[in-house]
Amino acid sequence: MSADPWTWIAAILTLAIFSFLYKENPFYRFAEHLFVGVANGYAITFYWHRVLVPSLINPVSHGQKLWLIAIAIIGALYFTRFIPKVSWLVRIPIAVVLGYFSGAYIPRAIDAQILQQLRATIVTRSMFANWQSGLWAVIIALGVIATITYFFFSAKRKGILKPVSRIGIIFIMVGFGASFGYTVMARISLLIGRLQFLLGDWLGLIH
Amino acid sequence: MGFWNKLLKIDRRWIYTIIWLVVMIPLLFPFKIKPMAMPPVTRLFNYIDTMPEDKALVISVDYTPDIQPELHPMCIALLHHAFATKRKVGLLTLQVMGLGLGEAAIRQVTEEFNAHATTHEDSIINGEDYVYWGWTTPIITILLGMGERITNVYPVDYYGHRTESLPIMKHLKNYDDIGIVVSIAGSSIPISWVNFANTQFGVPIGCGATAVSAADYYPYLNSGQFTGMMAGMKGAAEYEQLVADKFDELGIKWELRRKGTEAMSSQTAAHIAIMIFIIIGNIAYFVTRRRKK
Amino acid sequence: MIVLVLGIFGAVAFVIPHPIVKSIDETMRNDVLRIITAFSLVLGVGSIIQHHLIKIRRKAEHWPFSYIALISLAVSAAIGLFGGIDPASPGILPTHIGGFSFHMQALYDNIMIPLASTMFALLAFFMASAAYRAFRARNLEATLLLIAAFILMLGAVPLGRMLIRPLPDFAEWILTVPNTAAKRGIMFGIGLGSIATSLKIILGIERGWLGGGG
Amino acid sequence: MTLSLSLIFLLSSLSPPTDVIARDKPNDSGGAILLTWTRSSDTTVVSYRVLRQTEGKATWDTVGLAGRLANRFTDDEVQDGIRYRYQILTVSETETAESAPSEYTVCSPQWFNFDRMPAVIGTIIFTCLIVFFIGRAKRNIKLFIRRIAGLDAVEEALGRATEMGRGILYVPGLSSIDDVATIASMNILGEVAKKTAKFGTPLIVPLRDPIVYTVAREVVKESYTAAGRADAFNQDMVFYVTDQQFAFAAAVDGIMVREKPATNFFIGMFWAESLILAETGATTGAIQIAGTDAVSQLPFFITACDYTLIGEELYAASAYLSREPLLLGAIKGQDYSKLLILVLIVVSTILALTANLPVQNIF
Repeated sequence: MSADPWTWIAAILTLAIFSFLYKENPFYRFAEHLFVGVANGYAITFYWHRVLVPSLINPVSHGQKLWLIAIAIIGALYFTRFIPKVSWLVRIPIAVVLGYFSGAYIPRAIDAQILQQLRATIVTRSMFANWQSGLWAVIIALGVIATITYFFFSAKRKGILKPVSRIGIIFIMVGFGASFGYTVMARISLLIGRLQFLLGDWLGLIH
Repeated sequence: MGFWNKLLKIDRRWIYTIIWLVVMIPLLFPFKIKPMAMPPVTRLFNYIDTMPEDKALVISVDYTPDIQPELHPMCIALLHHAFATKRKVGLLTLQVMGLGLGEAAIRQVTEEFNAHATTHEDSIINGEDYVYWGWTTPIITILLGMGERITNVYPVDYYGHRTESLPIMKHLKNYDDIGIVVSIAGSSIPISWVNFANTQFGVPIGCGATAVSAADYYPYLNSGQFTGMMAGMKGAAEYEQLVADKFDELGIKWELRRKGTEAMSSQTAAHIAIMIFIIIGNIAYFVTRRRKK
Repeated sequence: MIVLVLGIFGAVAFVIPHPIVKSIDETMRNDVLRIITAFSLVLGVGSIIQHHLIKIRRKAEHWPFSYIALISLAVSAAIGLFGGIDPASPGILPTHIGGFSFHMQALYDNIMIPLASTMFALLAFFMASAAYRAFRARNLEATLLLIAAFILMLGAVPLGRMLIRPLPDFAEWILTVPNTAAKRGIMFGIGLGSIATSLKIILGIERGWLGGGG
Repeated sequence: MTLSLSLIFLLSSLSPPTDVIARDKPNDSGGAILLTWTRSSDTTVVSYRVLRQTEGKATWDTVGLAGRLANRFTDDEVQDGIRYRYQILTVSETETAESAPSEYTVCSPQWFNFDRMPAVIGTIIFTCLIVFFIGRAKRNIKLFIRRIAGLDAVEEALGRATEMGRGILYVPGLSSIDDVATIASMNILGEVAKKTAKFGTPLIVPLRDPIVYTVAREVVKESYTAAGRADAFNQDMVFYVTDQQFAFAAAVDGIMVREKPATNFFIGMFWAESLILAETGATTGAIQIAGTDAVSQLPFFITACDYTLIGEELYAASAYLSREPLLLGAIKGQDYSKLLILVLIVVSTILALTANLPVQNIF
């Protein structure tokens, strides 16, 4: 069993959260509120020490890049969110960040998520170096076409579209089945992780 | 009320108890099984293992405490691999809540290596063999800025040292000096790495994903935008196995704690329990439905 | 307007490598965006403080717990701001009493990690209960889904390999072939959707971000 | 120089690399020269050394090393506007052999990155499509969107609830109002509320976000007024529960167990709580209709609910019902982009397979 007081604190907090499984109770609520507080305190620490100090305070206090003060004023407009009369000013900093990000995102996403994916779907002769990889490439291409057809809303599902979107939903369901199976795995892993801590680090039963 | 109907109506706390036991017992009495690495993991391992010696491995600790049991073992395994093969490592995180995990991982692994080191050469030294850049904001500053000059993106590292003063940074200018960035994340951050870093600068991206999102990332593996991928605790266990084999090959004797591998017995038992639950539930569902008709 | 100009600039920097554009772009990211987003933390922390103050003032249900959130926030922020980050180079506030150290990383390791990961570990139980009582092969689609899920669940663990040798490879095949096809098809949709949203923001026709249901 | 060069050439058994070409690195911001060469035919080569000479100077500086298998090198330590030439040295264990020097080269920055051309064209096409269709939708030009099958299930479910004389539960997700899924959900809620007003079915709408709460209340009130049943609208139909994720789920669970609604709608953005909600709903025997764009929650909804609107189907259903120009235009614009993608895949595959053209390299 661990002799470290911190390990005991961690173990007690772990059990407080697990107590929710029995029913909602004050221990769970305490732990939940504690988390909200500490997580935000942690964030404040790093925003200050690792962003504002090196990028703003240090250069400005050495008299370099004085124009950063103007930028800091724009940033400070985030505070107006909590002053009802001028709260619309908060839109300015949001607009700067959102505008740049949206613009930077569009051409890169078109390249990475549309064109590169499109390119990978095209079946080429070199994929038939062995029959398996060729066959799988064909199946992938057909599956992609069928799935896109399923999500095509501008035409009634008649004629050829009907069987194709039917194939589409089969692919979609197999895909979701894969996600389902893997999600079960993920959730179980998280529980195992906590038990490794309780049984191993705290009680010392796993070696 | 028939037997099946009654079975369906049992209190959910009974189910909770069963899961609790099914996970706990195999942890205490594990059966030994050797994980077999699947192609996405092998590809990642081989790429890192064979990339040119002067190229650094960058691990982006993009996960947060809530999902760390799945992903933390991946980070540890990558660090084991890198330090055992004397590769330079850069660590960073795109999430402020991931900072402490990066620190915990690097502290654990350097302590392990340094405990077995006899010479200065063998030791793993901060600022020479690895650097922990820590965190800054926003994401786009990091993803694009690292293609130009890393020291501009991170004026100071996690510990507050000026990055320009660190010896390792002399050979780590930008993505050109980085062999691969492995983004370990529970969110869609690896896709951001692809969108910005891979698309614009061509730096290879590897991925460590929670099993929840792993299936959604296969199109990126297929297109080569991800060099390789570890999926969940299972992926971590597979990488741990490859690293253990590498240790044997290099003649490193000391034992590693392998949290991913250790979990596999419980994982097996729990999967079977869940499948039995679904089967019982479905039998009951069809029996009761037929009776109603 | 700001959105439009910056949006176009952000896009243009992708295709124009000339140093003039490049250096403006670099300053934009390394200084302007960084400092502005650093202030955005105000929104998150501010609304949490506001939320709990209102709860306390109105004596809403479970209001005493709001004190826990506020006090723990203040204490941990003080430790971080004045106690420093790296215990090797401490700040002005001492972060240990005798052998008991309470620097930032200790709070992180022993409060944040257990709390956050245990909250998510609860999901394993919810999942098990739902598996028993809700996941039904109620139609052809759901049946297909469950079959694929079973193959994955068995293929993912070593036991699957012991029972049926090629099972892990088959599970991997499902992931690399049909799953890839379906997810890529869906991804085109999602990708276009998010690009369309960014586009609408830049063009000023999507104003949801202005807040308040606008 | 020439003499010594040929002497070395004659004496050494090692052959130097040939065809050394230096040129400005394309599509960059300047300050880089790209070198290519044909590798030496000898098997004893260990590496290649790259030498650079600035015009007007006599010295050759080593600027880099390349591996045995390399045939290219980027020198990024040069200045724009200065003329340089290069030599590649073959290095083996015992000797070296130098190539003929390359032509003089100057590097410069470019104004346009031609590698990015496909992305630029893609962006322009997509922007035009979206703007065009939103414009049309705003001018009320009829745009066709097919009816989503799931909407028929909505009618059926409402009918059943009326028959049984029980209520309807509508959960519009847990996200905020700026989430597309929430907006889509509000449109569908409007339609559902019109029907419940018509049949006099009780409606229950619990909420997690205070702003969504005010919006939802207005939507339901409007629907009741539009159906001519303003008198049947009750303030308590739409209510705020709590902002805590799991506490919210527990509260909605309680409602399902107590009120036993005949139909549950889960439409909007959901996270891990989707499991808890759908599970309790399934055990109370209600018909369940779900719709979300949260990909990781969809598998659970599909297995635990009777009908599920998958991802974009949710937006399409909402656009179909509301005819809202922004939603409708976006759906149409995306639809035609998808059609374009589909055509490109098919045409390129045919070209690649029949004519063996490397079409994939265009993208």
